[in-house]
Amino acid sequence: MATISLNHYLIVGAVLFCTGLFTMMTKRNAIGILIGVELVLNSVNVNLIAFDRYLGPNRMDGQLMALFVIVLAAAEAALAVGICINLYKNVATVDVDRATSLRG
Amino acid sequence: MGEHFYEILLALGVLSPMVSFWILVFAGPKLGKPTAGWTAVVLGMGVPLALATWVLISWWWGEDSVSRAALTENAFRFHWADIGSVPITLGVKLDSLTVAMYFMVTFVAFWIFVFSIGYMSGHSDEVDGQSKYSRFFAYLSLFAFSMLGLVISSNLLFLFIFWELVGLCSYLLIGFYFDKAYASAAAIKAFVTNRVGDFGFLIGLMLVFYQLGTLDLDQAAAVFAEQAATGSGIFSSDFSLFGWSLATVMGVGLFCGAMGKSAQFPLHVWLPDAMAGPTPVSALIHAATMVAAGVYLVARVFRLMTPDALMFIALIGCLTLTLMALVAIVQVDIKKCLAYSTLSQLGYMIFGLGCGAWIAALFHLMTHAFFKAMLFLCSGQVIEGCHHEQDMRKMGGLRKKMPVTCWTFFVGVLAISGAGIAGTTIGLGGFFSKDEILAVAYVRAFEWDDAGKHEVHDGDAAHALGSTHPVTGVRLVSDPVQNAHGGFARAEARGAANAHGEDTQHVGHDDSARASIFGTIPALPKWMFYLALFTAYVTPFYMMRCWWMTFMGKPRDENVYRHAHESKLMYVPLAVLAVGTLLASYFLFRPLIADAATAATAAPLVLALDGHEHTAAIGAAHRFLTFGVGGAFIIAFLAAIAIYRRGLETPERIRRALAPLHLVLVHKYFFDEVYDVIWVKGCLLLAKVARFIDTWIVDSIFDMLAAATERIAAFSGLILDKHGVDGVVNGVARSSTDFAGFIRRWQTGRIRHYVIFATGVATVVFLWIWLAGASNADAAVVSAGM
Amino acid sequence: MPYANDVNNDLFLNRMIFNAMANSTHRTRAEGLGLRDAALIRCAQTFDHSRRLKPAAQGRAKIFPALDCLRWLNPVVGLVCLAVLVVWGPGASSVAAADTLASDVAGVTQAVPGGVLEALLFYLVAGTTVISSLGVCIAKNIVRMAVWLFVALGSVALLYLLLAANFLGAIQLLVYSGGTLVLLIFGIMLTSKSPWVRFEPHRLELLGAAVICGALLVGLCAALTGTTWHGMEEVMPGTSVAALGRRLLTVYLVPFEVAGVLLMIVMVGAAHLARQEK
Amino acid sequence: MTQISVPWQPTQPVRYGLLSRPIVGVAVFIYRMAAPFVRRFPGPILIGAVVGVCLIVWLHALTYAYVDARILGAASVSADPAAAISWTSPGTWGLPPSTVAALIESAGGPAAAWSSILGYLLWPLQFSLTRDLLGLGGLFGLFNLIPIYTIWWERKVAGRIQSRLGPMRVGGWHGWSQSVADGIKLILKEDLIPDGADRILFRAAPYFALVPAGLAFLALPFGAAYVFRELDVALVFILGVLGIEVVGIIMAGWASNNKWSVYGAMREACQMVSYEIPMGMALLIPVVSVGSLSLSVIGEAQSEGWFSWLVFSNPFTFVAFVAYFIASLASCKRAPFDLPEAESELVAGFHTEYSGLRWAFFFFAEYAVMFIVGGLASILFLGGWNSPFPASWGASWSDGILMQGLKGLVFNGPIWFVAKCVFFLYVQIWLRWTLPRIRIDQVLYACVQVLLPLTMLLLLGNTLWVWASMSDSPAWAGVDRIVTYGLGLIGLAFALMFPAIAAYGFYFRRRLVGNLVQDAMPGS
Repeated sequence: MATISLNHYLIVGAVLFCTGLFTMMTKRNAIGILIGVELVLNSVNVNLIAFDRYLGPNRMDGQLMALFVIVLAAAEAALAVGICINLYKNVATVDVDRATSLRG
Repeated sequence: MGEHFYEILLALGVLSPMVSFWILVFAGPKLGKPTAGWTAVVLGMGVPLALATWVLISWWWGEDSVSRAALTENAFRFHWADIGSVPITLGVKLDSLTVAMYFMVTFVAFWIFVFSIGYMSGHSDEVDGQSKYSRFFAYLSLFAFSMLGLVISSNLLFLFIFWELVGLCSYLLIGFYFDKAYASAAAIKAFVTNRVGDFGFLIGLMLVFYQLGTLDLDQAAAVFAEQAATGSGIFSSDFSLFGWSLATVMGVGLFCGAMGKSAQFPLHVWLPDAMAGPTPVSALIHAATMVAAGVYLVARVFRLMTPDALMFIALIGCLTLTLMALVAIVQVDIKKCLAYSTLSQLGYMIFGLGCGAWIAALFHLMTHAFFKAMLFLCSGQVIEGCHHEQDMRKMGGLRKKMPVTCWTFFVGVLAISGAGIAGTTIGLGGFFSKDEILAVAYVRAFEWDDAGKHEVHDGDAAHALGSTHPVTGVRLVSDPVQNAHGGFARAEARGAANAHGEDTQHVGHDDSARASIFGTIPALPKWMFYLALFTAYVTPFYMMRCWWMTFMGKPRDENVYRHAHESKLMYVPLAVLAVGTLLASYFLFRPLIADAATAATAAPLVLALDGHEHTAAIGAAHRFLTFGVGGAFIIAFLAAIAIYRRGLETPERIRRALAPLHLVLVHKYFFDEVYDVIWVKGCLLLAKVARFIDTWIVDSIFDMLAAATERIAAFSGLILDKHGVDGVVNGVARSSTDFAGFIRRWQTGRIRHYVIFATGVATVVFLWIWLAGASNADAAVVSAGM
Repeated sequence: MPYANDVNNDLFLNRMIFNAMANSTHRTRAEGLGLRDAALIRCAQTFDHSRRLKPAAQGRAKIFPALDCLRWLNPVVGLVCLAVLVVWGPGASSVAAADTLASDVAGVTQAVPGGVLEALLFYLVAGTTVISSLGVCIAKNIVRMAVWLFVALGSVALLYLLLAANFLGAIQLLVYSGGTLVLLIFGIMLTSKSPWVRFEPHRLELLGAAVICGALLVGLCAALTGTTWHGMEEVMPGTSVAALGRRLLTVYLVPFEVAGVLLMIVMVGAAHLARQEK
Repeated sequence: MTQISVPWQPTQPVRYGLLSRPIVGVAVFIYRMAAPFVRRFPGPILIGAVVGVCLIVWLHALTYAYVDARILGAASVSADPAAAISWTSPGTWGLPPSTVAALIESAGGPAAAWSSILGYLLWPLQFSLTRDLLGLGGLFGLFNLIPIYTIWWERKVAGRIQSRLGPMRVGGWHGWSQSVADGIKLILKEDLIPDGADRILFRAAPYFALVPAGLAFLALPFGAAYVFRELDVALVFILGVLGIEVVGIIMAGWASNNKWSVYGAMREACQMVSYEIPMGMALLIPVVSVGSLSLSVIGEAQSEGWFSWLVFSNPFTFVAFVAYFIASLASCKRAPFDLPEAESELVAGFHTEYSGLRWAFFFFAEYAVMFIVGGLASILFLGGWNSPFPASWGASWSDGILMQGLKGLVFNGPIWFVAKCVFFLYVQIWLRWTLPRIRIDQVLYACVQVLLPLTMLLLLGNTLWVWASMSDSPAWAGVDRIVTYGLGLIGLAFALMFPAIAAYGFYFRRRLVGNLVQDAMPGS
């Protein structure tokens, strides 16, 4: 236990992934779902950097991948928050269950 | 000087107009009327001009020919990207031609920018309540950026990009008065016509890319020469089109771009219409710089041309120069007249390149830029002064109202007519450049023995001399001119030619291999030379006609005459350009171009011509022609004055006498009409035919099918459907409704349910695979794949 | 001592105003206060936006009264933990010396050279990460969720530092915690009608989600521990920013440019979404 | 002092934090003991304190350098396997004190008893843990001192600008302990939480604001060797932690459940997120010039005196410095960008509902951030810890020990750095009491439409400039040199303007300020 191995980080990543999924599954607030997505993305990043560190040091591919993920996450969050605000403008709530105007 | 000093300065000079463009785009309307213009003058052209002057001085007087060659050789190339295995490099093509062209463009453009401030200040140019003043200068700045970028591009890809950018600027500026229908139509015409040429250019570009494997000008030339020597690559193909090899097709394709941009014979129709733009634009873009870009392009890719391609180029140039010069005789619109003269002169340049008179053609390009820009500015002054009257028949006698314009115009007329004193070195720009083209054409037509043997011999001699007798740059380039006109000793001519001897030596090694491919360099058909010679007589005629109708004689329209005036700001550029016409071309440009010729024309087709071997044959031809053409302007001037001396009666009589010819010329050989019939009407006809087929054939088939279907449906609906099928269908429908009700409950429309389902399934699959794979020990081992 | 008097006076006044505010509603008349006091109370109410204030200790159920005297330890412990994490975190992995001044002369020991202390740090950080991510999925209030997410992002940044990805850690702080999260909170504030509005999912959904995520977690962990990784046996020093940047602008140039284009598109899209309807 | 009588008794005693009574007790005790001296000799004590701090700093540096170069350096040269110290392998506790003493002796230090004592004294310094703890202590002290004295100074400057005196009483000499007294008061104040507040977030928020400000000090170099953690990404790290400070403020505003607080918080969020971009871009400009994100490297690159400072490197950095300074004002919400706490509109913005120590935490954070942005400005643009003289004039080992100390003080080190930061603090205070506050739309306009394009252009221009300088062209080098010297002279003129104006003001003080100075201003 005293030596931190790759698996330690991967398990942290797995926990982040599962909690993120759980958040996505159980929140009705649109921004709550977004928060879940951010957790999932972070779990991916932890895995990428851990692999980069332990399996391919000095190749930096994992770190750069993680960098791109961060960029994409920021972009995605900006757009998603914009969409949430528009949703709020249109249906006066961010409860995704009440956005049902396309439902048959 | 620093290692990449010149490149940095030239690149900065390109970027400066871009800065000006962005400033004017974003802050232009705020800057207001004169400020926006002066911004463009200072940032858009003043800075590049200063840099160009700096470069020119350091390049020409600060370096000797050896260090210049070294600088050209070691020019900086930025590795920008890769397309497949072909690296795309970005850099500055640094040689004397670039420097000369750059200086010419910035110098001419600077004064035109200054002129534009005066020209545009008088216009009420509001559209939708917004002034277009700053937009005009923004376009001009963008044009300056693109044009300078085109000049310095070392790579065909970037050259093409800037090529399209100048096309865009041309489009924007022709259609500057887009609220007028003719202007926007002219803009579209120019754009579309240019696309036709650019299509060919693209084909050429692709062939260069595919066959030569590089887009860098120098590398492409080297590869081309190597392939020509070994008969491999583009020369090994058994492709043939009109008897042309693939290499010729490539050259012709590249030339197609130049045809569009420089308005050569079949694609020339856009240039006269382009005069719909503001006059400074006509001066800058459609006379001095952009249209010359085609010539510049051909000069740049000269090393990729085969003899066949060059013959094609010469043919096109010859047709253009003759036909357009004839049209110019009958034009009554002052700008159109100048436009046709521009076309004719461009034809001269292209013809010169086709003959192999590389130096002479580019020299003509430079001199022409000066005097044609000045002529257009003069016409702008006249048009502006006469309240936008362009019809020369209503002018006349304006010399009293606008003397400076009159006499600067006259300097331009002299220059374009090639005025000079035969047998001496006294003369104006056209006197040297045009005659030199004719001289080379003469040699190609009359003294060419299809093998070019004498040239090799002279090249050897030059080489032998060159190793012992290096000649400084300044001396050598002024020599051929003096030699031709002043009758210098033959040995000196050799010494001059020798300055380019390194190159002869360079290509001399694979002489025999080259001979196998370029075994026969055809002589020029004699009629081409005769046409060019004939046009040399026509040119002064129509120019004199134009000048005389405008400025001399008696005023023909009282109203126009009364209002005519000169603008003070506007004749400063006129005066400067007039002085430039008198001086710069003679003292500067020819030596510069001759210096560049060494490397730039190292084509497999080593013509024993021009800069390489400006030898006895051409010298003699030149001397001989000097007397043949040198007096042309006097004869033509006298003819024009004789006809137009007494107003319009004499010309009217002649017109009636030659009515059919006049009709052809006035309708510009019916090109627009033919194009209209073939392309526009053809398209419409095709559409009509298609419509007929659609309405009468396709539709009727469908109608018949529909009718038949109706019948069958009536039968089946009444008998089969109601009794037999409905029962089955209803049963199926009922059961599917029940099933759908069951399925529908899972389709909740809620995101998290979907997440739950998807993740649940994924989890199950994951666990399944993992548990199944766990029994197999190897499957669980994941290699990182180092 | 004028200064002590100052303090006392100020304090006294403060306490008086405060008590007036706390007790105003039901005591003003009952205790027969004078006009001056009533005015003071009204003044205090004005400042208070007509809301009752309570002292911190009031109204809180004391579960372990005996332990309550230790509550000042909370921030202290928190700060100490945070300080330990952040102070020794960056030093935990010896950063490549390519870009740094080699300030540590031969012989000076590394702050945390690995081994026990690194493990300790890892467990601290990983524990924070796990707890905060659980906090995210358990919290009912959306703002609490965001705060938990903030903690999770920060601790993930520390994980990066432990993994010798210093640049990534700093970028995580800068972009994620400082940018993306603020954006999320912004969105929350713009869209929540009341801070206490909650949308509760169905119990069955909760159950299903818990079962699936639990199964997935167990499966993942089991699969991870059962896997043999063939990588470097020895962990190398971290990479420098310069090397990272060089690689980004050579090998990864195209993705880099594409990411730039993507950001541009997102900017346009966000501006479009946010524009005022006419 | 008027006494206010209390007509009723509080229903229950006010509860204080457990530590507040002992803290206040200790503070009051210390003050009682020191008061007579402080009363009598305020000036000498203040000057002595400054000199003392300088001496301590210098001694600390000298000791570390001595230990590194003479002891550990010697140990690493010798083949002693004990030199390979490992913290993780228990049993080897570094070089034993006796070895240290021997090394000191062999290095020409004192012999016998003195060296053994020195050996024991210097022994702990070979462990970075010891150094870390010492550094943390120093940073913690600094972190406390900066807000306390900046607040006092702000009040004094405000007073002078408004032709009054500011705090004059507490402590005797120009109210020098006013902030200390305020701090004691704040510790004693009651901890109020509104009824409708989100209690946990309300209580946690001040820490979220305070801790990042403290974290930034960890990577901030005060000198070439005075940096707590040498990070290769120090700049990004500091920007990152400054960026997360805003989260604490949003939490505070939201948790208060008060619309003014929420307004303040949203303004802060808006302002911070937007101004971080131009600020970051302006900071990237010196980064491009130097080619490193490490603040130490950037500082070292400017060691060749006044003209090597990056602000004078080219016109773009010169303008970028101004742009950065404006953006930094916004990012530490100082006037004219102090909208989040605009008292005329929002009562007090995000900290309306806060009182006592939690309230004080926000101010600690704000003033610490002011110091940090000033520090970033001086490192990235104004030479950091370098003096305006070339580094070659500084101390070297060949100098005598006194000369080393003197030169170390004058030519290099944290003194200069702190002086520059203090200068920036002064400018920030000066601006606050001079400029009016601007509206939120103006704030955002200035960021998005002015600063952002400006800094983009500057970044581009600077990059081109740097690229051009890489070509080794002597012509360009000449241009570069001329521009640098020109800008340097402009900067010199600016720098000289300050003492000139101060001298002018001092000379005409009677006419400018009036009777006030005759009684209380120093030098009157």
